Amino acid sequence: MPIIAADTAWVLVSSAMVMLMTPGVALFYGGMVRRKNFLSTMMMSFAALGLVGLLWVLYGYSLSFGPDKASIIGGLDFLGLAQVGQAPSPVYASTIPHLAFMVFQAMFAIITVALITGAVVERIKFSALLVFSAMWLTFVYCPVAHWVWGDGGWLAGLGALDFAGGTVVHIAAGVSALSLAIILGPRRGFREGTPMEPGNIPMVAIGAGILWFGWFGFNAGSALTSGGLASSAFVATNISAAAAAFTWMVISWVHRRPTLLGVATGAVAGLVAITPAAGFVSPIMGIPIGAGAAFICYYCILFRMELGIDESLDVWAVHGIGGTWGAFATGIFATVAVNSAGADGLLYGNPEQLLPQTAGIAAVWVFAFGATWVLGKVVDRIIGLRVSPAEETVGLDISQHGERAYGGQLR
Amino acid sequence: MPIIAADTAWVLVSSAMVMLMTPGVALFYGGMVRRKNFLSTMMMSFAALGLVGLLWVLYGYSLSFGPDKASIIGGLDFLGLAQVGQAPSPVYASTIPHLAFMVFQAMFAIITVALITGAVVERIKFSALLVFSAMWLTFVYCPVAHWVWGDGGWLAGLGALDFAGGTVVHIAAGVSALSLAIILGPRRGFREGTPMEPGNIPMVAIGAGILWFGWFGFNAGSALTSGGLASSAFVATNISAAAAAFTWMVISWVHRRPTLLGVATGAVAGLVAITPAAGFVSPIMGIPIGAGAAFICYYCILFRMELGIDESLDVWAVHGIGGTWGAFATGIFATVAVNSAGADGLLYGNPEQLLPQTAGIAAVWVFAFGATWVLGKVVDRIIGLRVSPAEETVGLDISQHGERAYGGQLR
Amino acid sequence: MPIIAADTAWVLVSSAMVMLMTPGVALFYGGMVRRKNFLSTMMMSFAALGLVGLLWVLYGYSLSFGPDKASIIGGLDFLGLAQVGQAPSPVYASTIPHLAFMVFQAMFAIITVALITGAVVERIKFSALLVFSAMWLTFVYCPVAHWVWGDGGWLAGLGALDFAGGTVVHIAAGVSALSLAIILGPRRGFREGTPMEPGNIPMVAIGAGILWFGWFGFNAGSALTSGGLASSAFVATNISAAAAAFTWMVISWVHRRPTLLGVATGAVAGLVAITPAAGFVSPIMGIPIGAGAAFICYYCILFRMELGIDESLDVWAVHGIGGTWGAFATGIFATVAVNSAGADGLLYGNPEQLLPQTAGIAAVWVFAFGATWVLGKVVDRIIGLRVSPAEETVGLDISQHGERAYGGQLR
Amino acid sequence: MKKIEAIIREERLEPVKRALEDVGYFGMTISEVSGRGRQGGISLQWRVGEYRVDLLPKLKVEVVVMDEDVVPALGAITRSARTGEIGDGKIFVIPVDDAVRIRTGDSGINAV
Amino acid sequence: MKKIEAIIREERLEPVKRALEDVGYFGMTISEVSGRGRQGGISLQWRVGEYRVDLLPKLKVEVVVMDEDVVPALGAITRSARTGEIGDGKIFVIPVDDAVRIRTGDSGINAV
Amino acid sequence: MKKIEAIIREERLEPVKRALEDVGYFGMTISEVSGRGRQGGISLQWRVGEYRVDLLPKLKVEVVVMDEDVVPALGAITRSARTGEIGDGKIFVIPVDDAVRIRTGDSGINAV
Ligand SMILES: Nc1ncnc2c1ncn2[C@@H]1O[C@H](COP(=O)(O)OP(=O)(O)O)[C@@H](O)[C@H]1O
Ligand SMILES: Nc1ncnc2c1ncn2[C@@H]1O[C@H](COP(=O)(O)OP(=O)(O)O)[C@@H](O)[C@H]1O
Ligand SMILES: Nc1ncnc2c1ncn2[C@@H]1O[C@H](COP(=O)(O)OP(=O)(O)O)[C@@H](O)[C@H]1O
Repeated sequence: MPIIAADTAWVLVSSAMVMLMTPGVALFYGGMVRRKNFLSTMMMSFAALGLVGLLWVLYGYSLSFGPDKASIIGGLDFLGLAQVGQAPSPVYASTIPHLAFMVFQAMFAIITVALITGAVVERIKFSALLVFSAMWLTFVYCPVAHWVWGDGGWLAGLGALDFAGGTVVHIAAGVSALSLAIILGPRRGFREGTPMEPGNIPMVAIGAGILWFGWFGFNAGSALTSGGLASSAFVATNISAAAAAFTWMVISWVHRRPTLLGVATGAVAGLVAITPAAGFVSPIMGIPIGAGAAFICYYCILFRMELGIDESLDVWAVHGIGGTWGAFATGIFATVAVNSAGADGLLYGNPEQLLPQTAGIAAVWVFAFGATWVLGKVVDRIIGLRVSPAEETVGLDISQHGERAYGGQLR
Repeated sequence: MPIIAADTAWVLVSSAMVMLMTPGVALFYGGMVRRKNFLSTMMMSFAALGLVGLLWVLYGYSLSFGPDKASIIGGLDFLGLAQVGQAPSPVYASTIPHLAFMVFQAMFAIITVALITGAVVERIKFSALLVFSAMWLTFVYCPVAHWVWGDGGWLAGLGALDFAGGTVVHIAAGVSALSLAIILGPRRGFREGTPMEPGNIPMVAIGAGILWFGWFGFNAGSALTSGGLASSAFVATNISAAAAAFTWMVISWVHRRPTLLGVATGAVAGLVAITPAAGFVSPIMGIPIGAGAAFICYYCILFRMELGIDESLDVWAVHGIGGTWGAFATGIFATVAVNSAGADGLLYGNPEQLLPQTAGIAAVWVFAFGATWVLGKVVDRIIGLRVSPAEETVGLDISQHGERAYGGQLR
Repeated sequence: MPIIAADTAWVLVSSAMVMLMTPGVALFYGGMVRRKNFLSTMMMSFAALGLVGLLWVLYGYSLSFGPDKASIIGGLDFLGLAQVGQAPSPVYASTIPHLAFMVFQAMFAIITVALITGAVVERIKFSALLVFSAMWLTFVYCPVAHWVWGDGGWLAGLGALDFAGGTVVHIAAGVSALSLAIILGPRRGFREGTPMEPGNIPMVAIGAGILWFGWFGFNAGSALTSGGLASSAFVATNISAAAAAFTWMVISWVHRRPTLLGVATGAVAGLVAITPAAGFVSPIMGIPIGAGAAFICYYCILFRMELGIDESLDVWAVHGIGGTWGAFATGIFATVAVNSAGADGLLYGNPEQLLPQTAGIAAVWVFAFGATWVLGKVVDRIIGLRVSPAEETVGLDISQHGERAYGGQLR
Repeated sequence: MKKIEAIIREERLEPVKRALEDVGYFGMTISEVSGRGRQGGISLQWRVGEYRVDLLPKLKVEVVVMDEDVVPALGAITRSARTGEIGDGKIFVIPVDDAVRIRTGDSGINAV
Repeated sequence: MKKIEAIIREERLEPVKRALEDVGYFGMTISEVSGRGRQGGISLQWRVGEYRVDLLPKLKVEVVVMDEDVVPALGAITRSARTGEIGDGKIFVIPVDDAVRIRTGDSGINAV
Repeated sequence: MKKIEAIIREERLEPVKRALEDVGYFGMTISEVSGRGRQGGISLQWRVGEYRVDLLPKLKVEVVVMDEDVVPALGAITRSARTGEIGDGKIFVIPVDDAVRIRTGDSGINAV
């Protein structure tokens, strides 16, 4: 099949938009920590752009999308982009250059690693984070991506639907975040209730705006062609984000006041939840999916706080749980009327679709939690995950990076 | 007619770019208010993303673009996106999915509501703003959009040209802003001349940069196809923005000094003015249109200040007047050489085109001002438009939203 | 040849992305200066959007791409966009409207002028900068663009390869920056070692993120069609940026600590270096090109500091040297397997390609340095390049623009 | 000479400035401080739930006055800064041994 | 009355607050200052290389106390702010002639 | 002991620091303040037109010195902070009863 220029343009633009999401995460997270850790938090995302950007083309893409080995992992045929050229891949995205498909996937791997960092801000040692990130990409992300999206992956074989990464990106990141945060332990002062006020909420809002924008590339780009399906996924994405932002606002208003931080968080929760469903559900179903996400994630943050776990920026509650809800909701709301390559869900008379969905969710929860636990412990043993107490009180910007966010001023 | 993938990609990307403009407005406005109202100002735009994003798919699109009722309003056939699917609409944008057209229009409705908020920052009650926004969308935006762009709308019938929303978006928003600001009254201290210094001008500049970027989607995307017309509108947009930014800089230099705030404002004025004209005029006409906009809007701000009206961020002077000038200029500079679906203007020997243009301007001015007045008064009666004086002095971030922009620091 | 809608959409989106890079430069540079010069630094980039945006359509495009005169400069046939319409140009980019090609090029001219300003921040008189910019565009940028990209330009005739502007944009800007910085002299306190701490590093990071995003339009858009070549250039761009960001991080870690400022700078260096090569080399070659750029640029900054030259934000070291390395690397790594319109390089058995590459580099170095020296001296004679010492100590925001970045606060 | 240090609410700055002008003092130095006292802080909101912040933004106004002006100045500030609610702030009077105007080198009474 | 002005490390604020509460002082005023002393500054990094900054962020804590509370308050601050490393800061005791509570107009002892 | 409080122009900080070093004082505490005096403010620009801001950024430099060092310190600051233009600022000398070095607990003369 020849390359279709319009599909290529669409996937390239989408790739660029997804790339921008990682600086978006940097802002979203950076604005939520204390001033003394602003740069270090942003650095974690920017480092993912460098580190994962490299590892992906060296071997990550090959492990994820290389020819299947036992339904578990891809082969090494694509090491260093061997065989990945301007012609389409024989098995993926037949109307665009293989390189375009590869780079679109690269952006997903990068942001997934960046997402996890929200759990460990303000106390992780930067060197340990880098080592962990490289290992996590290799031993968690690449296998899971292969299971769900790889040609021959076992979860794909079960019929688990994941349009744009609800399980691969969000559940994997969210559950791993929880696992790593538990190993790492809470920030100093967290247990004593020291208020850890977000240092720059306007940055959180810009970050959320950029994420919302980029998510159109993430979800609608996942159609891998331009046309009806991409449009449908695009609309579903916007509706879910709007519904969740609005719902979160209302919930916090009922509790006390509507906050910008809440609207930003709600939008992200809605975007997460629609991710696996975007190209399988009727767009208007973005309303229950998004509103549901806001409810569920809101109370999961409360629950996490009650547990006293310092999963600092709630990657688990927003991405892990939001992705879980979305993957489940895909099993409820999916319809072949929207995407003939999909399936009907519960609402369209096919309750069985909930089985592969649940299998996918369970598999990724268990694997991501466990594998991260092992990797985290290994890294802790070898280089130590945490900075010293003194470095933590001074702040990671100075202690890890020798910089401060607002210099030049007297302080 | 079958879907054209390239046109679809172009309209989807444009929709994403227009979506990003609303966070752009949040920054543009947020940076211009005092620190204590930074978040509340941004919140007004983000709330529009949630609220209007939902109402549009529930009924707004139907009222605006549903089958015509008496040339005044659309029917309810498209409620909840009924009949709006992956196939093209029978009457709008025949080469792209109906959903793509719908979501492109959604982004216009969202930003129009966000634009108005510039008039009422630093003193409006958030609950009142939300109720007003919902009513304004329903009773002002939807009818006007139908008149101008709806199949069968009476202003379209008259032959009024509005390529990308000079009347629907900018005049409607700007004139309504004026009306609402008058009802609401000035900020405390405004009459006494308390200086209300913009709290963060770099944010204003980022906002303007994002707006300029997104406006390419706004104007060139309004071609609804990719090709010569989109390119022409794109170029006209950039020229007008550049001409207006440059002219504003020169004017303020003549008065005293060239300012970044002025360049940012000028760029927006130029973008507003070219909006109705972008796809009807020869691109180089962006120079007189943009430069004219800078002149006219500059002196309208001065005039507004002399009147002592606290239309705080000059939505009226920049969008209302800029849009009016643009709609008028379309009647002067339009030529069928650029767009055969358009008309010739005064300069091309057809002074009559100024008639429908003037009719469109007048109709929207009168309707938007009056209807907003009524809606504003109703909301004021029922829930009260203004926060209490104490809440206003403390700032809306704390009093309405329980947040502050730069926390974590000591202050 | 008829217009191809997909190519047009791709080039228009790319143009918008390159446009956004100029506000990106404003942030990138603005965050690196002291608070008192934040706005003035941003203003320099925004002024380029206005000034160059106008001059380009008036005559700049014609001088660069108008019918060749003696292989040196373009003719005046395209003054005021005469003959530049919706039909394709007969000689450039045959599948897209001439207007689309023109505006894509406009964005390049704008950002090139903006890049230079990094050399002269915190002390140049704004009026002098504007006059210099207009003259530099006319007498340096337009000729060089014609030589390299113009139909009939002498460097193109020699066979010098420059895919997306390594010589035209980066060498020209970087070398001119050095020349102008020497004429202008160092900032007050520079010689005495007064620390000039970057005032807002998060802004530098956002700027870098936006630049990275926009650079996909810059490099992959330079294919001027959507498809395999664009995809290849896109991937090469991302790999080089990642490799350089990562390498810079490692180098500064070896020296002392990995910094966000370093990662941001490294990414930009990698993006610069891949610019001339993007569409001629196998994407994986982004690794040596990017890593090489980080090494070379890093030590060139050190070298520049040892020379005691206040080329304040290292436009020369990052763009001039990065572009030089990239142009040279193109001669090493180019292969016709990627782009049949290119050539093979040293690595593919054609060491001769290094000759035209070196000729191109040398020509632009000599011409840009010399011509800028003359223009700088002329402007200095006529209006004076520098603000007064008092204006410099107070800061350019107040003294040149009558504004301050964070107003409203007490200070 | 005495230095009057008044910790006031941010929003009372304009009235205090005007009141001090009325008693003849235009010059003053102001800084942004954070205070706590009986007012006890405010509660702010996180993504979900709330947390208390016990330090509130206040302004510190410093004016050096002649001994005989202490009483009128205290009165002016007290009146103009008062809202009657908890958190209105405090004024402290601190002895000053000497003052110098940098521009002229004048010291003592002539410097203020 | 005396004003105790303590220049402390940023990270010691919470212990100092608690120690002052223990000796009966809840009210205080805090400001962000920059200091230099024996500590000598820190070195930060530019894109390449480093540079020294000699002013370090510190907090100034001001508490006005009764004369008889000076010694306990000094002790409380000294103990709670100390890390034993260079840069722990200094405390100065400054006489206060009078105090006024703005809300009530009370002055002297009743105001603190 | 005396506390010297100098309100100076931002751009004179470096010379003042050096001048104080020359008379033997390296330690000092600096804060960002806003002042008004005869200088009368600056006018800034809005999108159109201008407005006046009467508070100008200044720095407050605080140094606690031995009694016998007051005169040289005042001289050092006065000379190094002066530009001769309106707005050069003021210096106030305030008595200090006692000082404590937190790190060691030393008080009095040994603490400064
Ligand atoms: N003992 C003290 N020493 C220094 N500052 C104080 C002291 N007590 C109160 N303050 C300052 O005065 C401000 C107002 O005090 P507060 O007790 O809230 O008000 P009120 O005077 O109405 O009781 C506080 O925020 C704090 O900045
Ligand atoms: N003479 C002084 N006058 C005013 N402030 C001082 C003086 N000496 C030190 N300081 C302040 O005290 C802080 C700590 O002083 P430093 O000498 O670093 O610690 P240490 O007391 O452990 O020797 C400094 O950062 C400065 O703010
Ligand atoms: N009476 C005062 N009390 C406290 N600070 C003052 C007083 N008068 C002036 N200042 C401070 O001194 C600064 C300089 O004063 P100004 O009158 O402008 O300069 P000059 O001393 O040259 O006349 C002011 O900005 C203000 O911070």
